[in-house]
Amino acid sequence: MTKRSLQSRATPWISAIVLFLLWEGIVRLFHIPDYVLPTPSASLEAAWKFRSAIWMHAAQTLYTTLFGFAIAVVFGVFLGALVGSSRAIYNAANPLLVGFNSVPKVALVPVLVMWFGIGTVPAVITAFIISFFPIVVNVATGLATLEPELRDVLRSLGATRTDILVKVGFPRALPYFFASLKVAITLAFVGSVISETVASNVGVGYLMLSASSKFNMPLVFAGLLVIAAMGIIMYEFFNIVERRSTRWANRANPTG
Amino acid sequence: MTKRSLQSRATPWISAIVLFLLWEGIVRLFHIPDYVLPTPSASLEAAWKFRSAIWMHAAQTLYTTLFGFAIAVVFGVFLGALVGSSRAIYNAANPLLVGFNSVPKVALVPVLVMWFGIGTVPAVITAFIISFFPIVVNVATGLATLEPELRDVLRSLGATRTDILVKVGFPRALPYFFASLKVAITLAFVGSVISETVASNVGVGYLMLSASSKFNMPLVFAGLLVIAAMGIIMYEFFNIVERRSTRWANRANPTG
Amino acid sequence: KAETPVKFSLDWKFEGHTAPYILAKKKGYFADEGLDVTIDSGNGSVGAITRVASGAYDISLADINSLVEFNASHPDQAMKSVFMVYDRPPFSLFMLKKSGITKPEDLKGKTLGAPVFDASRKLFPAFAKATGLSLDDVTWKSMDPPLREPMLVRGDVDAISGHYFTSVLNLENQGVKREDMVVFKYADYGLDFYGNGILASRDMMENHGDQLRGFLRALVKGWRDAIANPDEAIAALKEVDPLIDTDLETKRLNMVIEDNVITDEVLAHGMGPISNDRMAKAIEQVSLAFGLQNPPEVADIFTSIYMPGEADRKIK
Amino acid sequence: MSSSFVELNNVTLRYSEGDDLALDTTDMKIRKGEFIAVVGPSGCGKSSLLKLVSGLMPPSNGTVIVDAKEVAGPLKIVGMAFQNPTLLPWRTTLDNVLLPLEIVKPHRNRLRKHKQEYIERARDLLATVGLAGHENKYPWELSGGMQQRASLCRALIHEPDLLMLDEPFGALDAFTREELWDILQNLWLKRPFTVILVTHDLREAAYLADTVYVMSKRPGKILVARDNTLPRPRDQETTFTQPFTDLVHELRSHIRDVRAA
Amino acid sequence: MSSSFVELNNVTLRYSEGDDLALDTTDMKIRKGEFIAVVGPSGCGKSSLLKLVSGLMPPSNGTVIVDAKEVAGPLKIVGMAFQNPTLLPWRTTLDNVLLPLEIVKPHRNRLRKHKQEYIERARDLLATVGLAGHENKYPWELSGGMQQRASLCRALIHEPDLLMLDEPFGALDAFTREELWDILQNLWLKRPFTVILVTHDLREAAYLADTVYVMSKRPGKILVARDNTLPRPRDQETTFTQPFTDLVHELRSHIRDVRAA
Ligand SMILES: Nc1ncnc2c1ncn2[C@@H]1O[C@H](COP(=O)(O)OP(=O)(O)OP(=O)(O)O)[C@@H](O)[C@H]1O
Ligand SMILES: Nc1ncnc2c1ncn2[C@@H]1O[C@H](COP(=O)(O)OP(=O)(O)OP(=O)(O)O)[C@@H](O)[C@H]1O
Ligand SMILES: [Mg+2]
Ligand SMILES: [Mg+2]
Repeated sequence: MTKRSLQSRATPWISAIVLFLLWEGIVRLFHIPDYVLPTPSASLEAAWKFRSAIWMHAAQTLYTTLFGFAIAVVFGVFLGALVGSSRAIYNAANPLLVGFNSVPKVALVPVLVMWFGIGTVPAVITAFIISFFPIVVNVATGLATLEPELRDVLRSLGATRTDILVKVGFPRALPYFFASLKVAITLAFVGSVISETVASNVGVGYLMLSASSKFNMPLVFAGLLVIAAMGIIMYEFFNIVERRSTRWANRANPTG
Repeated sequence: MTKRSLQSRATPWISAIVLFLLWEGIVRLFHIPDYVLPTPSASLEAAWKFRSAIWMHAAQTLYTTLFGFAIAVVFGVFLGALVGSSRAIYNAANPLLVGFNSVPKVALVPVLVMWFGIGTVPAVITAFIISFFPIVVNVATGLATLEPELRDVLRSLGATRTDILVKVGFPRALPYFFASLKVAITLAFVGSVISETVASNVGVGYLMLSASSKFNMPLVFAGLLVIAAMGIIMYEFFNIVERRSTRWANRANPTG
Repeated sequence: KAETPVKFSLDWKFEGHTAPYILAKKKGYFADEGLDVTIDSGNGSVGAITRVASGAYDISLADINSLVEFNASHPDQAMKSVFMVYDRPPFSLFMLKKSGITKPEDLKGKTLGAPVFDASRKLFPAFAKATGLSLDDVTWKSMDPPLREPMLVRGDVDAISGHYFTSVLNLENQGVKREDMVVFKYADYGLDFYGNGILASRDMMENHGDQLRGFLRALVKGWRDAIANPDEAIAALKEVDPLIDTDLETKRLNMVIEDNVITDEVLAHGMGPISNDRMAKAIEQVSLAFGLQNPPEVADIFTSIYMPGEADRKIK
Repeated sequence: MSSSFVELNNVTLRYSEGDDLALDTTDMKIRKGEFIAVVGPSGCGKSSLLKLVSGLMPPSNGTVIVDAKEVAGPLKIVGMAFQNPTLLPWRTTLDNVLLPLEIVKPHRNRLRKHKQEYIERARDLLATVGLAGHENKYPWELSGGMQQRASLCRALIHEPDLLMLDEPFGALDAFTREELWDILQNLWLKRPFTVILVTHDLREAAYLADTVYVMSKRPGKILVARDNTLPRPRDQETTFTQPFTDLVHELRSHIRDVRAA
Repeated sequence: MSSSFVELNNVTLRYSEGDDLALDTTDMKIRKGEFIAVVGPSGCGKSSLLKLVSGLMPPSNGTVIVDAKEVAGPLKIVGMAFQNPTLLPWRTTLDNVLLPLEIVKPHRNRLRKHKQEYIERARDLLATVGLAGHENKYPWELSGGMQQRASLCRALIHEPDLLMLDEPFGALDAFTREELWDILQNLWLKRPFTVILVTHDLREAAYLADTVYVMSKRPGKILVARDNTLPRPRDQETTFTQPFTDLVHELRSHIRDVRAA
């Protein structure tokens, strides 16, 4: 038990280290110049060198991302419930949603800047609008494919639509809700960082853009690594919540 | 029957028209200047005026997007199957995937351009790397939450892992696979367009960037509308395929 | 006394050439004029113009040639520049010596790289006309700004366009020595454009003229101090953006000062004003390059109403 | 008194256009507090009948009337044990049994305050069906018969006016089954609610029901409505009496005829 | 001959650490071609026993030997009808029945070429259990009993050497059930395979099995192994003979004792 959990805790680290070694090896072997692709060691060095600046920028990015993501979760669940519970809304809303989401959000950032100035607000909004769609889709799919047998259990009690949603719809869709959170949080990071590169004085996006205009590619990649790390931390958080709440769905997970 | 299907075919159009009217109304009411947010009518006018150029750019974007998307589907299903079928791989791969996907892909385009030159290849690759993750997540979740009762049906026949995957894993995960395709195709469009804005002489991304540098915001939004339209067309295509293949999962869909 | 809040958008990120504004703020020159100025980084001239046009910002730093284009496409919202910062524009083309290109005619049949929104690229038609090239003589490849210098060094393109103080430094960073570069500065080929200037929103001009004048006075003070002591300006910049490379940005600031800001004209009359004739000619060339149907008048583009007095414009 | 609690008038059911009928012109009248049983060959439409009465499905033709109102949607007075246990896999057995209390008034409003009391009630109910000690297990940790018993508890917990049981004892051994007959009978004797029981066990029908309906094979149709006047309470002894055996044999021969038809 | 086809030695099963035993020291020996039945109270571990023998779960202790090899994973010679029908909802009834042929050798290699022949076989099988005309329906368009019959067909189609049936007739009316007894018996008489049948119907056990095992209540343990030497083929008449009735009564009293214990 403890041995396995130790092992399972170690694997991501091991795979990360393997990846870094591979990356370092390839860059050195092919003499790839650092303005194309810096080595991870150079990137980590840059991260260390600029740690206090990175810390400040990362905190800002984390804050805007989580803010936007939180709105996305609330809105996504709400819209997903709406879309998933009625075919008419599904038909009306889905093409528009898909159309909207096919559009690169970076094109909308300047519009946001006109209204809100540069800084936190556009980043939060960008993180929100870029990340709510996967949640909508998975929640809607979860509700639309709810087994009629389970639905009937509640209907036979004269339950309202909301009851059905709360008591069987959401719990049933929970594994996929969490799946969509994993996608959504990564997109939220992308959104806030993109917005920061276009319109902000702070945040990892600004840091990366400013580093790249100063030829400091290792610092650019340090920024990428920091985002990746924050993404992973958020993911691990959801993972823990998920494991607690969807044990039933993984009841026969092969543990091999 | 026919009446309902007619109606359900009309709803997306109606909702699109309503949205356009709203948009037009708001822009006119608040006298929003066209360099902030052009009216849909101006955008459509621009689209018509530049239709031959748009046509050429759109064809390029569609081509790169679908190419990248196709790779993403194959790779995503494969990786999803791998990740979903073993906890060890799940633990090893997931944090890396999440980290990778938290990073704005636009930061990687320059690296791709260095290797592959300007044009189609980086756009295809960007479309691919931006869109495979939702597929991985949903396929993996679908496989990991497969009801053990269904799995046991196959196991009791001495089926191999592949058999189980093919005969119950995939069919069971199909609704969520399609859900992820909807997210993935929108991301693929985003990916190729972004890559085109960074380094390309063709494609809707290039068109939009060039239009925006000439203060021609209506043309920028015409580009956005074209992307949205292509996204919707692809979505409708998957929708048809999905309806044919997952009727069972929607067997009790409320048709109200 | 109560300070008037002013939102000021730069044309680009916090780099050496934006240090004077930061310095002015740090030294309290804006505050002395009763202004509480917020300085935000920008994303190119297009954004800097629309930010002010839409009222999101009160003042911005932007390329005056882009303003000509904006006014031509939005005559009802036309804006005016109130102060010229770069008396000599930084528009240039860059080649490597080993390419064998030594004069503009050698560009025939070559491939050039730059983003579509790059001012030097947009003005290339004027350069071509001035040097007897035809537009079909070259092929353009579009790419993000940071990509162009590496692409040039690797030989993916034969030449690139860009601001002098950006691309020269980028190329140096790529290991290209100054003597291995060939640079065509547009200004050396009879193209008497102006460069970046200060724009103000209509509201600012109509209702807060005094504050605008004060802003410009403070701005000149910032430049004056920066010219006198570039290191101090860069130090101020570093406080805002701790990530900057001090040596690099000092170099950049010095290049801007020498190349774009300090001209004989400016030394004589101070920073800010323009010559009507020169501007008229520039507008003509710009309109040609951009294919504008009805080129604006100088008075539509620039106004001197808010220009500080000559003594307040002296930079040395 | 002829005022009936549940009434089916000329009801037919077709699952989808072009399909055969699943249920053919069915008429039924069930008094308030009556205990009826429905028997018939597999696939004849018994489960469908329950879904019609509970309002889960609308009839294709005819009307279903419950408590003097035409049924237009799911009713609120029903307790239903489906043919499959259909327990919610993310809830423990106890929580599954508590589910109706979270939905049905007046319990849903009282649940918060009287939580402990309701939990006691659920535990007691689970104990009567032999599931004491399994309250905190998840449904998939229960055997088939245990799931079925939990599902029965879920149908009973909120003391519904109309109880529908679709083969509730099918997965149980004879002794457990007969114990549960008595438990059900006692509950019903204490507080007479209306029961519709679908079963394949003719002895079960004869033991529990006031009236036994025999349905024809697909498309289902009520062929016989047999009153059962055996005295209450019935017990082990009853099953050894001649009238009981006769009734079972009569039902048996009805079914044989039905199947042969 | 004492060479046994299925052998359980001292098998125990515990679902998870800290849980009670689900199955206690169980020993069994089943000859090749033997037809055995397992009866016992609900929740005693009958389904678990089947899962152990088929290799779906490993025992916590002891060994399971099938065909002279220790079982280490799912076997390839098994046909299994689970307690719940577990038909795949995305396949039609016919395709569900064809499933084993797509998996099990040698059929999986022959399926492509002889598709039509196999489909005929599946249709015939479905017709014998009374599902002719329902081949192209999806499982959720079938009634409970119909699903169970389809699941039985799925267990039989590939003619497995070891057939495991977990209450295969539980959701069927008495007559359909007895018809299926005869069908199963005939198949078995034609081509003797080994059968393990779990059932609650003692008459069913007595009618079909060579040996009837009676299990104790939880934790399950084999208490009695009763040989049944009634002559084959057995038919309706057999059920009226004294030895049959005696056997049923004997089993009944075993179970009563077990439950009382
Ligand atoms: N969802 C459905 N769609 C189409 N047909 C259905 C559906 N459900 C049931 N049927 C058909 O309706 C008929 C009656 O089904 P029902 O489930 O009511 O039978 P039943 O009497 O309960 O049978 P059993 O005793 O086997 O449970 C069957 O022939 C079945 O094929
Ligand atoms: N997945 C599981 N996890 C934990 N405990 C389980 C699991 N499956 C079954 N059990 C327990 O094991 C015991 C035996 O279950 P099993 O399903 O074998 O009983 P059974 O004899 O088939 O009963 P029934 O006749 O009711 O189907 C039960 O007490 C049950 O609670
Ligand atoms: Mg039924
Ligand atoms: Mg069982």
